[in-house]
Amino acid sequence: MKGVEVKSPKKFKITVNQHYCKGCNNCVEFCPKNVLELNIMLKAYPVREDDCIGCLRCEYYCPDYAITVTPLTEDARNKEEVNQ
Amino acid sequence: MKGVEVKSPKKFKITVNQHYCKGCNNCVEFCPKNVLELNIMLKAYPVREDDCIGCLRCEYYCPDYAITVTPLTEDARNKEEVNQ
Amino acid sequence: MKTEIVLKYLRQDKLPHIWCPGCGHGIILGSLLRAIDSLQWEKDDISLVSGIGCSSRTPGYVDFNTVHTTHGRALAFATGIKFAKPRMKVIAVMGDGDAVAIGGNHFIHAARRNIDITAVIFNNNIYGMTGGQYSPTTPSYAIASTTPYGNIDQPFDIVNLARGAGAGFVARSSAIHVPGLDKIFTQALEYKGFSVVEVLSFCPIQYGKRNKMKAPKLMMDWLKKITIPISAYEKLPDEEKADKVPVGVFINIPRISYTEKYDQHVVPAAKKIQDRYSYLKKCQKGALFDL
Amino acid sequence: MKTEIVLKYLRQDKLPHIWCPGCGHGIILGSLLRAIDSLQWEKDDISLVSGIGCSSRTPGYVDFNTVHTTHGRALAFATGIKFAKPRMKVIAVMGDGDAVAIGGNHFIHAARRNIDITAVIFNNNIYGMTGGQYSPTTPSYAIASTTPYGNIDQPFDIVNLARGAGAGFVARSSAIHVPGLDKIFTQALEYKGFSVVEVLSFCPIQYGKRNKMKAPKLMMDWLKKITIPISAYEKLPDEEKADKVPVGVFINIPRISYTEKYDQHVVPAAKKIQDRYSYLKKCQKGALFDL
Amino acid sequence: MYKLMMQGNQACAHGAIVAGCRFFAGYPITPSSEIAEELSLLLPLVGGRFIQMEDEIASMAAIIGASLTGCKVMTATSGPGFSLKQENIGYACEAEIPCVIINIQRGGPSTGSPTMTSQEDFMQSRWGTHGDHNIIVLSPSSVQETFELTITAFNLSEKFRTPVILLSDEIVGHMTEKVILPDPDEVKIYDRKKPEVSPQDYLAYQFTEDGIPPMADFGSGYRYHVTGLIHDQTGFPTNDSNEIKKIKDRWMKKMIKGEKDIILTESIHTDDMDYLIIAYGSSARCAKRVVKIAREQGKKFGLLKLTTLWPFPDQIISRLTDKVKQVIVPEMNQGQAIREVKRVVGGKIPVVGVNRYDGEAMKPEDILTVINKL
Amino acid sequence: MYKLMMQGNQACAHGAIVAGCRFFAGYPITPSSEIAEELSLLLPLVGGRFIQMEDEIASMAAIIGASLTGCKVMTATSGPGFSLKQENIGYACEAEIPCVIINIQRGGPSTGSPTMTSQEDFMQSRWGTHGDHNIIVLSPSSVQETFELTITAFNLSEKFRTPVILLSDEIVGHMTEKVILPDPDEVKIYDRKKPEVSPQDYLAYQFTEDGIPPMADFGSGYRYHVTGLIHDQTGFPTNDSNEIKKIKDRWMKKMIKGEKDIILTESIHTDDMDYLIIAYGSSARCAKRVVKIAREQGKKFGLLKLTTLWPFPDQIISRLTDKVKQVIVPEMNQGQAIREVKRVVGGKIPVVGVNRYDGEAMKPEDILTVINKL
Amino acid sequence: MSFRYEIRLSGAGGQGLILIGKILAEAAAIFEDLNATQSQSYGPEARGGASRSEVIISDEDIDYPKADNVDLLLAMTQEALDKYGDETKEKSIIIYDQDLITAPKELKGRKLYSAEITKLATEQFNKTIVGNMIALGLVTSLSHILHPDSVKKAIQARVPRGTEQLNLQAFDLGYKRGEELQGL
Amino acid sequence: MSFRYEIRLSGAGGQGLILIGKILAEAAAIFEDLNATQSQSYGPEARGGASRSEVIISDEDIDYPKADNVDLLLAMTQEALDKYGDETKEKSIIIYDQDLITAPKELKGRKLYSAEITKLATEQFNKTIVGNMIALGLVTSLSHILHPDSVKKAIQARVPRGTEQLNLQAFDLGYKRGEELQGL
Ligand SMILES: Cc1ncc(C[n+]2csc(CCOP(=O)(O)OP(=O)(O)O)c2C)c(N)n1
Ligand SMILES: Cc1ncc(C[n+]2csc(CCOP(=O)(O)OP(=O)(O)O)c2C)c(N)n1
Ligand code: SF4
Ligand code: SF4
Ligand code: SF4
Ligand code: SF4
Ligand code: SF4
Ligand code: SF4
Ligand SMILES: [Mg+2]
Ligand SMILES: [Mg+2]
Repeated sequence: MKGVEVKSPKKFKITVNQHYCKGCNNCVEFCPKNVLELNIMLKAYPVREDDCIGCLRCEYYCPDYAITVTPLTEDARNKEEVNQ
Repeated sequence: MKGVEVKSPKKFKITVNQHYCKGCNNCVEFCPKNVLELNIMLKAYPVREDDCIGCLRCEYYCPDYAITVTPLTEDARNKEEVNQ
Repeated sequence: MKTEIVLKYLRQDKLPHIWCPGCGHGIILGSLLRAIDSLQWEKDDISLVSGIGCSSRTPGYVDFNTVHTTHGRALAFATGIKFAKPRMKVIAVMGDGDAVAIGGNHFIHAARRNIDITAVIFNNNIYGMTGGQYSPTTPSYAIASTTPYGNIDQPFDIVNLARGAGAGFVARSSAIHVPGLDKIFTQALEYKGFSVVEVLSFCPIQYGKRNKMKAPKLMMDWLKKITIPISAYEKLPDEEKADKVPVGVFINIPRISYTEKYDQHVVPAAKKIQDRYSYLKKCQKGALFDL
Repeated sequence: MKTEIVLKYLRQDKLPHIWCPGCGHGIILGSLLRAIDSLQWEKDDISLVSGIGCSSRTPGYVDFNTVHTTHGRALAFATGIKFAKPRMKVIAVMGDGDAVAIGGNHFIHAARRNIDITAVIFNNNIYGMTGGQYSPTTPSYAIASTTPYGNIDQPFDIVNLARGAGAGFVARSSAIHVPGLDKIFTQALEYKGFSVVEVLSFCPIQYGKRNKMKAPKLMMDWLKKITIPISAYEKLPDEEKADKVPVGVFINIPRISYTEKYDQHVVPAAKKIQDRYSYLKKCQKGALFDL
Repeated sequence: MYKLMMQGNQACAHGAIVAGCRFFAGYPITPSSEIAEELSLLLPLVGGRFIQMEDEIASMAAIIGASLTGCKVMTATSGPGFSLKQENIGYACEAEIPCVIINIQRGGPSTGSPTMTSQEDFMQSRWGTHGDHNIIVLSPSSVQETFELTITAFNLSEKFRTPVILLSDEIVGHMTEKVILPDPDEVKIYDRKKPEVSPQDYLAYQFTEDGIPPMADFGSGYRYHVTGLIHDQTGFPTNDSNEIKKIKDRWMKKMIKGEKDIILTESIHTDDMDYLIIAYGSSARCAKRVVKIAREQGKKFGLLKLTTLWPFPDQIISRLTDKVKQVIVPEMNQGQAIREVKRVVGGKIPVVGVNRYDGEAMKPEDILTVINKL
Repeated sequence: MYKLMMQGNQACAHGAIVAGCRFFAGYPITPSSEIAEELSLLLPLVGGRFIQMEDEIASMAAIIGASLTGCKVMTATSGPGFSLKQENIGYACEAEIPCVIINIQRGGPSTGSPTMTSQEDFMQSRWGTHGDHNIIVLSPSSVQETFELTITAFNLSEKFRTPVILLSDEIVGHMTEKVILPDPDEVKIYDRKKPEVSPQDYLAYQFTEDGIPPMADFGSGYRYHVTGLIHDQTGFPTNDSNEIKKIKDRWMKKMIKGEKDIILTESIHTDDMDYLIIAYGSSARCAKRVVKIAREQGKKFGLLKLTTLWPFPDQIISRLTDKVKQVIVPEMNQGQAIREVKRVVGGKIPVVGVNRYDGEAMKPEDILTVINKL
Repeated sequence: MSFRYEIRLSGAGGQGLILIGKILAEAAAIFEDLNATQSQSYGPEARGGASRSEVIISDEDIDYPKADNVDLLLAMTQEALDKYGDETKEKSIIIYDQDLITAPKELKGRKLYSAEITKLATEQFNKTIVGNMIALGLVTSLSHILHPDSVKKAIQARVPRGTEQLNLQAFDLGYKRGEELQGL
Repeated sequence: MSFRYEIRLSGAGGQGLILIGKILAEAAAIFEDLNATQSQSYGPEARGGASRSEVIISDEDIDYPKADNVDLLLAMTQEALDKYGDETKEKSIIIYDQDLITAPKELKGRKLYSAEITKLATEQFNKTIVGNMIALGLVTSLSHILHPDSVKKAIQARVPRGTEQLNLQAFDLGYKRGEELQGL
């Protein structure tokens, strides 16, 4: 397992509900920024959280409502609005 | 009941199957030449058989297959063909 | 002379039929039989199947291999006959209730599959047999025994329904369009695949009586008034279209039928792997086709 | 942030749901719930009804008045709910088998009646729940557990079917068209009358596995490949149309709904003759509307 | 109080109105169609809704849906339609949805003899749907009783959260007799038990003392889940065999506990009888006449008229047959209820059937012929 | 002869092929779907046709239609689908169309417990359709027997012109066991009786000596009429009560006359038994084990395995229960066959049920617990 | 002493026999203090064919609701007379329409009455359909069970609005004809 | 003396337990002269959830086809071990996957064996799915009922074409691990 280097400033926090995630890989495939990978437990894991642009594709295409992207900055929150 | 005067030359013979006819009046209504009427037994009856032009509407519109128009002359038989 | 043709195909000992005086159904059946005659089909090769209803009493009167099935299921039974013995000519005769109320699902699926059956719908806009309850084709606001306040249902357009389900031959005519109707039947019967002929019939007893058209003549006048050939219909301004029912052949697209497709696709595919199953080679008795 | 919205409407103690990893159904449900959220409907006012199938497990997970009925009958149950209590918002969620195989008749009749229900079809082109048998939307020649030689059935075009049956709102989208799908759902839910949303879903387990698309990603790529917006579709040459499935809103015609029509036509007509039935005046307890 | 001449089928419609039925969905079929026709007229007059569905399956589904909103609901049919409704009748049993199903029996099997009479669906009314289930079946033998039992059917349905079948026949459905319509306010009406707890505490399929869970109306704030899958108290599906047994036991329990409300019979001259006739529906009226004639001839006959057919009145029959020499069971079928009577009588005394299954009404002489051989 | 490991459902498909089935129409449902799947593969290999219809109603209709052409036909389903097929099963009874219907029972009622087992459709298999009718129901308890009884089902169906139901259950349907496939040429196959008269003289529903009218294939020159309405010898509908009685009597007669072909049972240790277990289907295998254990404990138990469930083997049971102290009826339902056993035993001796209805297989200890109380 | 009077009205569908059965029953049960049951048999499904309507009138509860001891038979077709004539008992009254019945039966011990019902209907009212009301008049007059006024009230309650007068007149005609036949 | 040996294979849907049950049964019934019955229980409808596959092997006719006296339990999830562990008897063999089971049970008198099945599958074959074949090897080795060659023949007959080698290798690995566990 690769260690995840934390860069700042982080714009989004990505949470994966371990109980819900079925490791289907959808989020991994759909993320335009390659933020996500499956870990050894076959759960999604944000390996490049810093690269996240908050496009929410991972949320939209997760069939299990397991992934949540939370904007951490004002800027990011506004972007969220646009996605409505 | 009116008597039926027989004029000649007769071109078509009209037979009504008394067992089948239900007196619905369809043939009477559809005949362009007013050839038919219902008799007191409420069966179709060719009161003006001579006027028949062999158009076969009575046959086509009789729901009970009770009426048969038979051409008696060569001429009439040919007309029949046309109706096919 | 036409009557003789019709009688040739009837079980005359069963006549007179049970249809009421003036009922449109008898007119339509006559036309269908003349069309069959024009094709010179053998009686033995024809199977005529119906559901339950006045229209569906038809099989009792015609001298074919006849089946009076359960209400709404004519096409499902017919599918079994056709698929098991494709050389049979299979005709399904149904009422509007039979075909598109309880039987609606079989109707759209037979159309989808394109199974080679001719579906004839005697559409009298009512449940005749059971006493004049409204059907899925009863006109808006008409009175039926179960719409004492007038019908609020939107009726089906059977032609559109058949089209939507994928039927390759769809026509509409009426009991007042004989002998033109004979020709439409002929076309439908000749079509390879699922063909639909909706024939506007009329029920003076159960529909007419409640809607000021008790005499058959009045019902026929009404049919005359509302029907219009497709070509003329299309030229009408939209407001006028609402009151008119176009008649004619709407769709006639050649297409491979279900049984043909089975023979062309499944049978050869099976042949290819047959060698794997030596045991089954001993089980060829009763085969419906040769491998 | 979207996930939180979705979770708000879910019975979270029932999660994770039984859908297989990567199944399209979960994506579609998320979209539907976001659409409901955008309309700010009360959970108490919503009834979500399904038949039986993978898609039809939906009601177990959403926090509305939910009914998991019998296979194919969702719309018939839903009709009872809506007609008895028109103020309820009624949504029927069905699979392709549920909606247009066994349930086809209820589908076309709900469309015909224009009863104010939103019908959502999770079309994965297969019977997922029972192990991958072919459905009426399985593509030609595809392999299913009951088409080992390839499917010879002609599939339904659900949009055409709904149109043919008279539906006033018909749309098609897919599980790969979120968040656009959310908007389509919103429109459908807002429509007064019967609205149909066919959503192309995908079943990697039962369909994909047998047709070289075992990974969800491959199925999604396939959906991406075959779908095309209506406007673009219409511009295609006919030969190319065959391989494409247009998506978008096909029909959206305002029209009076069934329950409204009952209230506007039957209720006043009844009121007019009510005086004739003095006995019935004492029987007003439990009335569903005032006279 | 009103005195009216009406047909059995009309009386059924009126009974429904008085019982509080406000929703009917149906599909016409002889000889039941007059019920739908009458209700299409009457329901809108009492704030009710009538809908003709595309078939019987949909009709049964629609009334279940409507019942979930809190409404009293009914459908009516005959043999072929009754067969089609079976799957959804099973659903209503499983999900415990109150509803009333009328079956006006005609001659079977299949399309059979649509305008003739029969009692051929006796067994089907109990066993027609797949899977273990409980159901209540009532059988009227006159127009007045059709009116009254329709009300009873609604009351039992509401009380026990179960479908109730009124199993009538063509004779009773189509005969015209006088009906005394009581003042609606004086008719005892039972409404389903509603939850008394808050929505959070509500268990849609709670294991209550009487076996009957309170039922909330859809849209009333109690959001819950209804399914045809076997479920636990919460209403959600379960594969746990303990839970499966528990709910099935509760279903049995509610019926057994309710027996004194549910099981209705009528005894005539059973105090001093030597022979007992057990009959139901229109045959019971024939039997009544036979008892009268036999008594006139000095033969001590008694009649047990079964008003409730299912659950089968085991105990009453068992008790009554302790002291008689023979039991006669006239039915318009090839022998259905007699199987149950034999089971209950258990060989104590002979049980003889009188069976008429040619579409005609049972005639007094049919029974008398058998009696005279005793 | 072939030796193969296969599932009960596969064995059913193979049995059908060997019996001559060349047409299958069905609609998938757990736990029966493997039958359809297997036949979709096998039928085209033997010149047969497979079609998946839009629902169970259509499936039943399609096989009846196909049977009319002279083909041997089958469909397969489980509870909900079995309920839906009932109307058309009644049609096949009435019109006397040979066909085989497989019901792989699952837990009911309604959607119930789809992947679990049950024997809850015992009664429905006899009484599920409306109207008086006769029907044959067989029940296998192993994979080998599934293969064999499927063949028997076809044979009886062809011989008696009647639908035959194979009532299996999830356990038997889904278990894998060894099957010995005999040489197809050595299997006894019965084909329906064809007319020997000319088409003019052919009566499609003739009152023959054995009660079974010869049946012509559609398209073979014998044009006749088939209807679900009660009909006379000619096949055309009749309202004449004499004719109605006559045809119904014939239906009964053909079954009674055929009993020795139709009624199949298996007796184990019944010669010297004190106690009799009556069981069928997968429960019979459990009962077999119990008999063995009991005998080991010195208790003289015997087993009557019902292979034919309907017509119910009255005489055999009556005879066997003359000499025993008690009868035990284990079933995976709340007590269905036991009602029939009680009727037949008629109070001679106690009849005790062992009922398991939680979706799990009947276990030997379930029966042993009851036995140990004896 | 209690009484039970059984009337069988037989003929073809469309002759309105079910209606006059219901009228008789209503007259008895609503307008006189009696009990009455009316029942019928139909042709196929809800339409056509042979038709039979039965009325039982009694001062007691009516147990058996079908006729098994016919006191009065009205036969409006030959087929009906042939079929049901024999099922009457001695002293039964039989009324038939002499216009429709071509071969009257000899039935020993019965009181046979014939009237030209159809002809009267056509000649007097120009409507064959009122034949049923003429027959009703005959039945009322010959049976001596119900007061004609009760029957008239029932007619008014049961016939379509606007046709009351016509129907009452036809009834009266039949009633008078019945009296004539009895030499009253 | 006759014998009856009961094997229960328990875990989750998708782990391939039904397949290895069928392989064991086929090995016994077709490739050795024994009788065998394999059965299973499913999750909802045909998919997902907990899974249980049972094999009964006997040299006699198998009357009761379900396990009621388990001789060998394979547990591939914690849930399975918890649920079925107690249903074994003294001397039963229990095999579980130590990668998937976090809280092994203390079960008196049973012979417990654990192996790192999932890990072996991933490390050796890079495919968790062959875990079932490794387990099959373990079961074969520890049960001493079937000859491994019979099982291998059955594997070849039952696994998808083209995957025979992979599956046989996994089986061998499991079989060897089983021998090691027994100190053979
Ligand atoms: C399952 C079932 N439901 C209902 C009926 C009653 N039924 C017989 S015919 C019919 C409708 C007839 O209407 P349609 O099909 O339009 O034929 P029509 O009589 O008008 O020609 C109905 C509802 C039946 N026989 N079977
Ligand atoms: C009457 C009846 N027939 C069949 C079934 C079995 N069955 C359950 S779901 C299903 C089909 C599921 O396919 P679909 O509706 O497309 O939903 P999906 O699982 O693909 O989402 C079938 C045939 C049933 N439950 N009831
Ligand atoms: S929000 Fe977009 S960029 Fe961020 S992880 Fe999700 S898919 Fe990737
Ligand atoms: S899409 Fe959802 S379920 Fe799938 S891997 Fe990502 S988080 Fe897990
Ligand atoms: S053939 Fe024509 S003209 Fe002659 S009678 Fe018939 S309808 Fe009249
Ligand atoms: S159309 Fe036919 S049935 Fe009607 S009156 Fe003329 S002949 Fe008679
Ligand atoms: S009821 Fe209507 S459809 Fe039926 S036969 Fe009479 S007129 Fe024709
Ligand atoms: S079987 Fe298919 S449709 Fe069903 S949950 Fe699995 S992937 Fe989804
Ligand atoms: Mg109609
Ligand atoms: Mg699907």
